[in-house]
Amino acid sequence: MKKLINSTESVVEEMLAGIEAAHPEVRKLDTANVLVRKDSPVNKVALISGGGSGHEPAHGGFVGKGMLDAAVAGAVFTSPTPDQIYEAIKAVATEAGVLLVIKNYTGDVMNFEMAGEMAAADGLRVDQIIVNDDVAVEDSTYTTGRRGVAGTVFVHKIAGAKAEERASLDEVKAVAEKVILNTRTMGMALTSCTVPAAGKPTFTLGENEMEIGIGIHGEPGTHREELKTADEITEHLVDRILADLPLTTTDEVAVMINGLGATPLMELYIVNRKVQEILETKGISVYKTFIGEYMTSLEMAGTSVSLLKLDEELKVLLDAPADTPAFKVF
Amino acid sequence: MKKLINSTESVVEEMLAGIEAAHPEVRKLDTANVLVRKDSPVNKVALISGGGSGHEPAHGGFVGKGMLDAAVAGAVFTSPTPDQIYEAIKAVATEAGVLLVIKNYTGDVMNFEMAGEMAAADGLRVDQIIVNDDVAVEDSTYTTGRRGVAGTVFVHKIAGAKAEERASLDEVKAVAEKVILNTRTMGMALTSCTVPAAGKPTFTLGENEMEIGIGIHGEPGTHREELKTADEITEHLVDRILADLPLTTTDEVAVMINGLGATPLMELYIVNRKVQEILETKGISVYKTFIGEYMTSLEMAGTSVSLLKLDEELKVLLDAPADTPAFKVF
Amino acid sequence: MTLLSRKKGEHGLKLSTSDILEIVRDIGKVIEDNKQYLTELDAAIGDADHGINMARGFRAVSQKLEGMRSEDIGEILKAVGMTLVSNVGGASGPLYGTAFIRAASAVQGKSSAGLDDFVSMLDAAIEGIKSRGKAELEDKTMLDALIPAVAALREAEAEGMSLVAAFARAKEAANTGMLHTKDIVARKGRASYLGERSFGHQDPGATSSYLMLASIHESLQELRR
Amino acid sequence: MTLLSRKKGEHGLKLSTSDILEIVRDIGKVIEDNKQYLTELDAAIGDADHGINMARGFRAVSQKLEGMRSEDIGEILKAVGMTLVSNVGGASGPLYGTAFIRAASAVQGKSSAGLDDFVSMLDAAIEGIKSRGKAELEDKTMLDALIPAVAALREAEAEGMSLVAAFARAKEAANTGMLHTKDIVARKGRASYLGERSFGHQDPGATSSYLMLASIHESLQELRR
Ligand SMILES: Nc1ncnc2c1ncn2[C@@H]1O[C@H](COP(=O)(O)OP(=O)(O)O)[C@@H](O)[C@H]1O
Ligand SMILES: Nc1ncnc2c1ncn2[C@@H]1O[C@H](COP(=O)(O)OP(=O)(O)O)[C@@H](O)[C@H]1O
Ligand SMILES: [Mg+2]
Ligand SMILES: [Mg+2]
Ligand SMILES: [Mg+2]
Ligand SMILES: [Mg+2]
Repeated sequence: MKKLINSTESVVEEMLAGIEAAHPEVRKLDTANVLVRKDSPVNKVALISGGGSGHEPAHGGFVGKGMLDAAVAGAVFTSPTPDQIYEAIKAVATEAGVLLVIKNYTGDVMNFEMAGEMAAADGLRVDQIIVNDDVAVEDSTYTTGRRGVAGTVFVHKIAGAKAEERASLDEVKAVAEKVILNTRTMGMALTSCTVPAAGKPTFTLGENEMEIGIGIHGEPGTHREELKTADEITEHLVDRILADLPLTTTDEVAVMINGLGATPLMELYIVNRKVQEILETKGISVYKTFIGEYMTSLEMAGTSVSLLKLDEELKVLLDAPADTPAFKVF
Repeated sequence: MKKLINSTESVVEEMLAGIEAAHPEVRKLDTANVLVRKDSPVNKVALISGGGSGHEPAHGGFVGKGMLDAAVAGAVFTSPTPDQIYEAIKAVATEAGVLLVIKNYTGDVMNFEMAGEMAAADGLRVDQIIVNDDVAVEDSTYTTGRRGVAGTVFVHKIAGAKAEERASLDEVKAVAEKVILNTRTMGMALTSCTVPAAGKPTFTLGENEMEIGIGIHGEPGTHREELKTADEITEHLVDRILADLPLTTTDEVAVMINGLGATPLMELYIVNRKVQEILETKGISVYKTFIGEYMTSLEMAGTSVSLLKLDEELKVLLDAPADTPAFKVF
Repeated sequence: MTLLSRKKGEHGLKLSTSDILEIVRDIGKVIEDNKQYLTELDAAIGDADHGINMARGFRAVSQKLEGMRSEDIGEILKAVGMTLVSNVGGASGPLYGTAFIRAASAVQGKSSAGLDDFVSMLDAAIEGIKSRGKAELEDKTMLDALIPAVAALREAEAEGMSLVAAFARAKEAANTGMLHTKDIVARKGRASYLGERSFGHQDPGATSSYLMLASIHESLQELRR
Repeated sequence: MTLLSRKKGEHGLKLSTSDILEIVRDIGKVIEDNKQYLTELDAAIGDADHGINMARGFRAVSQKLEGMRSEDIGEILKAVGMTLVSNVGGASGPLYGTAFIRAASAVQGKSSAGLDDFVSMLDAAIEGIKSRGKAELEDKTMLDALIPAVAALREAEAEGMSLVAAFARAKEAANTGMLHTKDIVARKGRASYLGERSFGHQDPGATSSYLMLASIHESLQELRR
């Protein structure tokens, strides 16, 4: 394992210290591994997200004007504990209420729910939504359903803009749900990640293999296959998305090409070229494209493609100003 | 070699197509591998940079308001040819003149100079500056001198802001030179990069080795040594910088922690934590910190630390608005 | 090893609070020893952190217990549960945390515990896990080790077996249940994202549950000596 | 193989434009065959692209030459140089490009070239490289192969040797110069960033220069047949 770290135990705390030092607009709570927005308005719905660490810039990088009010950082790939989330809620809760944006993992859901219950017991108004954009996983009520992955960032952006407009908790939740309903993501990996405390790669792929349908924790995807060209891979990813989110020629989408950690931007742009070509061929308009690292999986090489089907409301909110360390619109 | 590409020959062209499709604010010239700013003002000094590809987001990601007017993309790690640079100059040249921002590599210097001569022969006003911020290399007039690395982005930002103020070519050049005089960078790598057409890693490091003083092309650095902790490595990088750019307690700096391609943001923040601690101990104030991938070396794991000593003029220009795909200030 | 309280003879054996403390500490050691193993099982069908999470949790538990002076087993177990909830994270944190907290309520105020108490504690723990995690038997989770174990314990109790002997059976049942997780497909937790690909792999949570029961059995044997 | 023009007998042998075209095409093949080798040399002390750059350049050259109908060797060499300048990039592009362009001026308007012309061409090429790249002998660059080679060529000319024999000498001298680059530290180009660490490695540009001279020698032997 080759990492720029001091000890496997201290990675999260030291990272948070580094984030706080770099970005004057965020502050770390003394009491918890939580980054909060310094100038959160007191009369707006507070947005909180979080999850295991190792997905940077998610979620701390999205704390700031127009997006999140707080981000809770768990251990690497491990949902934060209820008390940490509870501290976040207490730190940013307003009269307007709190919305918890939870990625759909058993651990995240349980820990956030427990924290929500604790806060509700204090008389705070807390609601939650669960993001499940990953089409690699079959959606079923008998199982845990789909994972929440890079599409979560669209939820942060759009629900964040809605909250910034001083919309009510119900309105913010409603638009977040609309985003979730219209977002799909599909990913793939060329290499594994290494959880620092585990000390070795979570899996190994042959020199000529790739993992399709990968999530963001090094968990296996849908299957392994021989490495293909960027165009073939992209086609597969987009096909999987469109099979689940049928789009017609009148539709407009936002595209996110997300790097999983070690993928050069060059390759993400090559993937984007093909995504745009496919969408153009199908007559689907691209309203806006986001390329870079938004929701990573430590040093995994690979990418995910997300599509968000837009309507007028979502377009306006997507374009609204945001000023966070990792996402700026103006 | 595991890469998301279609063919080793097409990477640059396909990447540029992907960039153009993603960022409506930039346009690719039909005649050359050049990205230009769409709305370049006609009455300001035009800033042009470029170099080999494989350093993304450099330089195309810095084309836009407040930074570059054009970026020329050579083959991977290969300076672009004079005719490509000449096309860039012709596309964005104004009455106010053109400033070429060249990283100090024999190839870049020769190709840009030849292009400058071609443009001058057309009667265009072209000047150039050479960035050489890498303290890993000994500065000597008998050799090629120092390499230009991540600190180049500070030149783009500050000279770009100066040009945006409608300063004259001489003024823009003067402030660019001031930035160069006050910028130092030192880097290290945990793993090699792989030039697509070469098909295999440029070098190999043992599981417990790192390369100190690495550049941004997989060229060997100053030496190899046993992997150390992030804090020890950071201390060495900062020491090397401060040995060359003596700073006192009244000084203010901008910090850039640049990821070389495959380094998780988590690790860059851990490095930042130590950088800030060292500077604080020495009483040096940090005015602003930039963390992320600015000047990469394909999929190399590693980082570089840059310090820019600021004065009042540089602070104002650093804070001036910039709206480019990879660098936004507002 | 602490003293063993023999209130009703070998088969009606009761454990004191200090025995319980010993048992929990022993669990912590077993988890620490199996940290790598549990993490590797989780790497195959999850995210390679189960051992790390559990070890972090039980390290916090043993710190917590060091400072605790209580004769109430319920209070001790509740402290264990709360410590797990606030230190483990992930799926296993709330689940094991809730399990211990619920088990605590089954022995609230008691300063000794016999086999009947263990049956109630485990029953309560399982109910807690089910209500938190919405999983059932055969979903390929910790429940696949725990549910057969408490069934064996109850059977042993009906047969009038000793606590140690009963836990020998519970351990066996947990082992069988744990191994059985290889033959089923996950429907809950992170492994469920794999669908059919989870088949053939042993569930890390079922394994940590088995290890805890095996550790309790081992501690009981030690205590009997 | 094209016809060999024997204007002044074996030792005053003159090459026609089509011979020159053949020679350039042969260089392109040699560069292509050694693409990997040159790139590996560059990986050790540079950025692993020299072979790739040169091969891209000479592929463009051979495309360019296909469409060319000229009896002027100067014009041909100038086209080669311009094509290299606008297709190679890096350090070697402007340097080799300038070299060919300068060599071209030495034979401007000529439709045949003898040993004396080759001496002038190489002299001009070296001057061009020096003025572009500011390097000298012993800086560990292509010049360390080229300068000894032209010296050998001039000597051979003074001794009245044939073109083939002269190039056999030039090739030998280039080879010695190329190998000598292992024993010196780079002061110019990318390898100079390495300082002492460049010692022991053979310079890729000196190697491509040697390969070109060796290729010319080989072509001349073919042409003589
Ligand atoms: N809904 C659930 N009910 C019961 N146990 C579960 C449930 N979800 C997950 N588990 C258990 O948790 C274990 C994984 O724990 P851990 O790796 O620590 O958390 P995470 O899955 O969040 O990384 C699984 O092996 C499984 O036994
Ligand atoms: N200033 C110079 N003068 C002469 N030759 C040089 C000079 N700088 C570099 N070279 C030659 O160029 C070669 C490298 O070419 P290449 O790898 O194609 O370009 P780059 O160094 O830009 O990647 C070196 O091996 C050396 O022989
Ligand atoms: Mg986890
Ligand atoms: Mg190069
Ligand atoms: Mg896990
Ligand atoms: Mg090179």
